[in-house]
Amino acid sequence: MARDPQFVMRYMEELEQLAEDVLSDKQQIVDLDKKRNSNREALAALHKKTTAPASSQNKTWLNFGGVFLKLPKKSAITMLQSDQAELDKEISQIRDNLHNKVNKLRDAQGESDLLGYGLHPLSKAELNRVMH
Amino acid sequence: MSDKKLTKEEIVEGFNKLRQEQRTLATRIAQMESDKGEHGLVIEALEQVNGDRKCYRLVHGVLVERTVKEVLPALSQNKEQITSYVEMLTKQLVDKGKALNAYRVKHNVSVRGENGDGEKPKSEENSNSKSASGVLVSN
Amino acid sequence: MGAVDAQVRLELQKEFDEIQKVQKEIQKSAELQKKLDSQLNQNTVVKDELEFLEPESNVYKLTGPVLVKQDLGEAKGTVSKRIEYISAEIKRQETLVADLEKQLNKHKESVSKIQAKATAVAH
Amino acid sequence: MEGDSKVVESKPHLGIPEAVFVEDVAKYLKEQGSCTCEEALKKLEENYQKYKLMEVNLLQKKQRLKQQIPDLKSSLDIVKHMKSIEGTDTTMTTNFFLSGALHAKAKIPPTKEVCLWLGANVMLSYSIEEALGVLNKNYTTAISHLDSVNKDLEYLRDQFTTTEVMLARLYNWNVKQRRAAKATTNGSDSK
Amino acid sequence: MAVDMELRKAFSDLQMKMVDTQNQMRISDGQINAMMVEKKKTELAISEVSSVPEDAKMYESVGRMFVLEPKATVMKNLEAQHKLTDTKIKELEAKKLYLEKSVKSSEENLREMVLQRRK
Amino acid sequence: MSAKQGQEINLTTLQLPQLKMLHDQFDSEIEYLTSSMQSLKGAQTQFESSKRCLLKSMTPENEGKSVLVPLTSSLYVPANLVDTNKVLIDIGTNYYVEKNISEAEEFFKRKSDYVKQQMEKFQPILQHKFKTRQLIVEVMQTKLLAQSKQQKSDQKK
Repeated sequence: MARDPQFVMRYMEELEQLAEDVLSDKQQIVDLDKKRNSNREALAALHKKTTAPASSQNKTWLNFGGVFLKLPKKSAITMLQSDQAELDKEISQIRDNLHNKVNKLRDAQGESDLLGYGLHPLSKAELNRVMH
Repeated sequence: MSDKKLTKEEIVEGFNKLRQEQRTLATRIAQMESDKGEHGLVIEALEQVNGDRKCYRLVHGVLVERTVKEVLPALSQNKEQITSYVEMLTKQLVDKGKALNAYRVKHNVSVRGENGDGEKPKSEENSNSKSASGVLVSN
Repeated sequence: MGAVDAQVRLELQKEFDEIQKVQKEIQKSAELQKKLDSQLNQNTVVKDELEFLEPESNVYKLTGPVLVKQDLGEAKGTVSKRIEYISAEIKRQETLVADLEKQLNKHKESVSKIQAKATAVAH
Repeated sequence: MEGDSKVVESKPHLGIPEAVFVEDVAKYLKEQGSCTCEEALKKLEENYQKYKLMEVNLLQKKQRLKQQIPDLKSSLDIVKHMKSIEGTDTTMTTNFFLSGALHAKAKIPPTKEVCLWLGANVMLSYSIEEALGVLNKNYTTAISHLDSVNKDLEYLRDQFTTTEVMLARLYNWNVKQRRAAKATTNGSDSK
Repeated sequence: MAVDMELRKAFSDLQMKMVDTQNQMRISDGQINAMMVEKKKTELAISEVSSVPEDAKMYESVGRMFVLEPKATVMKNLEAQHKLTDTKIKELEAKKLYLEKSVKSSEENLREMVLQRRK
Repeated sequence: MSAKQGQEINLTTLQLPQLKMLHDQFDSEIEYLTSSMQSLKGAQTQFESSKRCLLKSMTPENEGKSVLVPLTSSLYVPANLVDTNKVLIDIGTNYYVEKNISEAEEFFKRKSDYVKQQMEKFQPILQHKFKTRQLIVEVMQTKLLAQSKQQKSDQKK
């Protein structure tokens, strides 16, 4: 164990930072995806209602934070769709980045195995989450 | 009150009471400081716009429509009041700290895991906090 | 002696690991149950409110960011289903915990058995 | 974090001092100005408390931003919509949040004016265009602030780890040192 | 010995009652303080509103909404509020006075008990 | 609680560490109950203030009235109050119900009463826990005192 401990410390920190970064990105994707799903649900509900003859009004209540605005269905749909497009973009952006980060993490940890430090900067569960 | 007959519990109780008061003061100062900061931000924002612009001020549940140039002086005055209030509270906090130390020496109270003025930094650190209701974003 | 000692230690360690694992699972289930309980509570409150309403009342369900009008009967049905589901899930968790506790006791018994055996050998 | 180097980049984290890690405790003590181990421990302990304080402040800030961001986003969305109908004679109907679980209905006639709450009990009237600009700017600022707060928190967490390790090292070293001292005095006694 | 026990019990009961009353007094104090602050704020609002020109628009806050009201109405409501806090303060002070008396008589009783015990 | 007497006797037979554990357990229970009480109290105040808001603003006189309406917590616009004979109530789990004013008033009253009832149920339990904890502390103190006396006399020997 003649390695420079300072190097080990920094290395550990580096790994942890990378892993944390990856985890928080994943969380963000999950959150955004949740939002996308609820938007999708809303869009489905809006489309369903247009086919229903009973509700002939072509307006709907759309929620913005705490307030509901009565909007023509058309505008509501457009707004939701543009929101979806934005979410799609954001998610794929994070995903692309994440791919790189995971690769980097994998590299870094592979090295740690090679060097045989026996470090455990990540628990198994965390590793699984990171690596799928 | 003569304190020659104080029991151990009473000494500790008195000490904790003083500490609690000190803490309350520190929190209050932090609140006021953040209030002051908020005033500063708003004043800054208002100074950049036309004085004739419509501007509302809420006073105890009544929202009055005024103009920027009417509201600004009131705000500055308010800020000054807060400043002097903070000064007063800070003086009280210092006095409280002294009283606490005197009490500590007199009754030979030792505190675990903390040193003399461990409470102090709080009021300084909190100075840039701000309430979330407004639209302005603090640094 | 040393070999026996090591053997015993290994066995004990294994049991302890198992115990820890089971305890963690019990804790997890307890947390889940707490969450389910509050969900059940919330839905029951909503159900009660729906029962209070006149049949022609306007009921809306927030779907995503859209407020969609829903038939009172349908709303009652949905909430009842949720309650049913949550109750079933709570029951499932309860049996799971009971099972886990059985396992836990078994492991604890093993530990005392191993320890008893070890002291017997030592003497 | 770009994180393309194997060395921890010493980015300026707004006045958060970096915790140092040293292998050789004796050398460390010398670097600290030849203080006793107890003094060094106390100093580290103090630093640790300072980090804790910073963490509390940062967490508060984060909490505030996390509240503010969705609110700004909603405001932005609404004003965007108002912009899109500006100049038409569209009356907006709203069910607004009045109190607790209570929503009431109001009609918003065509308007060129919105009010933004600045804080300190002051609300300022804006044209829609202007409001859009202010909200947009504040929204981006808030998001980037949240980002930097998160980074600072991560950085702070590393300083915690380093300080904890150093505390443990110093503590152990101190114990060993004392034990050694005791052993030598005991040894000389028995001679 | 048995008498002593009884006395002790009575003593501690009385003490407990006193502590309870003192707590209530502290609560009353807090309420009075809060009301005083409220009153002060109302006074400030009254002076602020009366300094505003008659035709200035003003709103009363209801929940999170603001409702447009004429100045006269706002003033009337503020005055009513002011009066209300005043009566509340008076009520609370009367209550506090009563509690004070109760504490005093409890103290008196305790003292007597101690004296009796000494005999 | 019928076990009260029994508990009292039981306590003195316990060892100090056990008492400490029991004390801590009561501590956390009390903390939990107190915070529940606080949130209940908060809920009650909210229902009450919602009711007051409702009665103050949702009146026929206020129909069409000029207001500044909150669209978010920081965005207000000039608007007119309409349909003051009914409101939309959030009854939980994403369900909203339209109610007329008296129905809404009843709703808030019902909620507030329910919460009050809950608090009344908790209050004696909390009180009892306080008392028991106090008892535990007393027993602990007596034990500690006895222990230190014992030690002193041991030292004298």
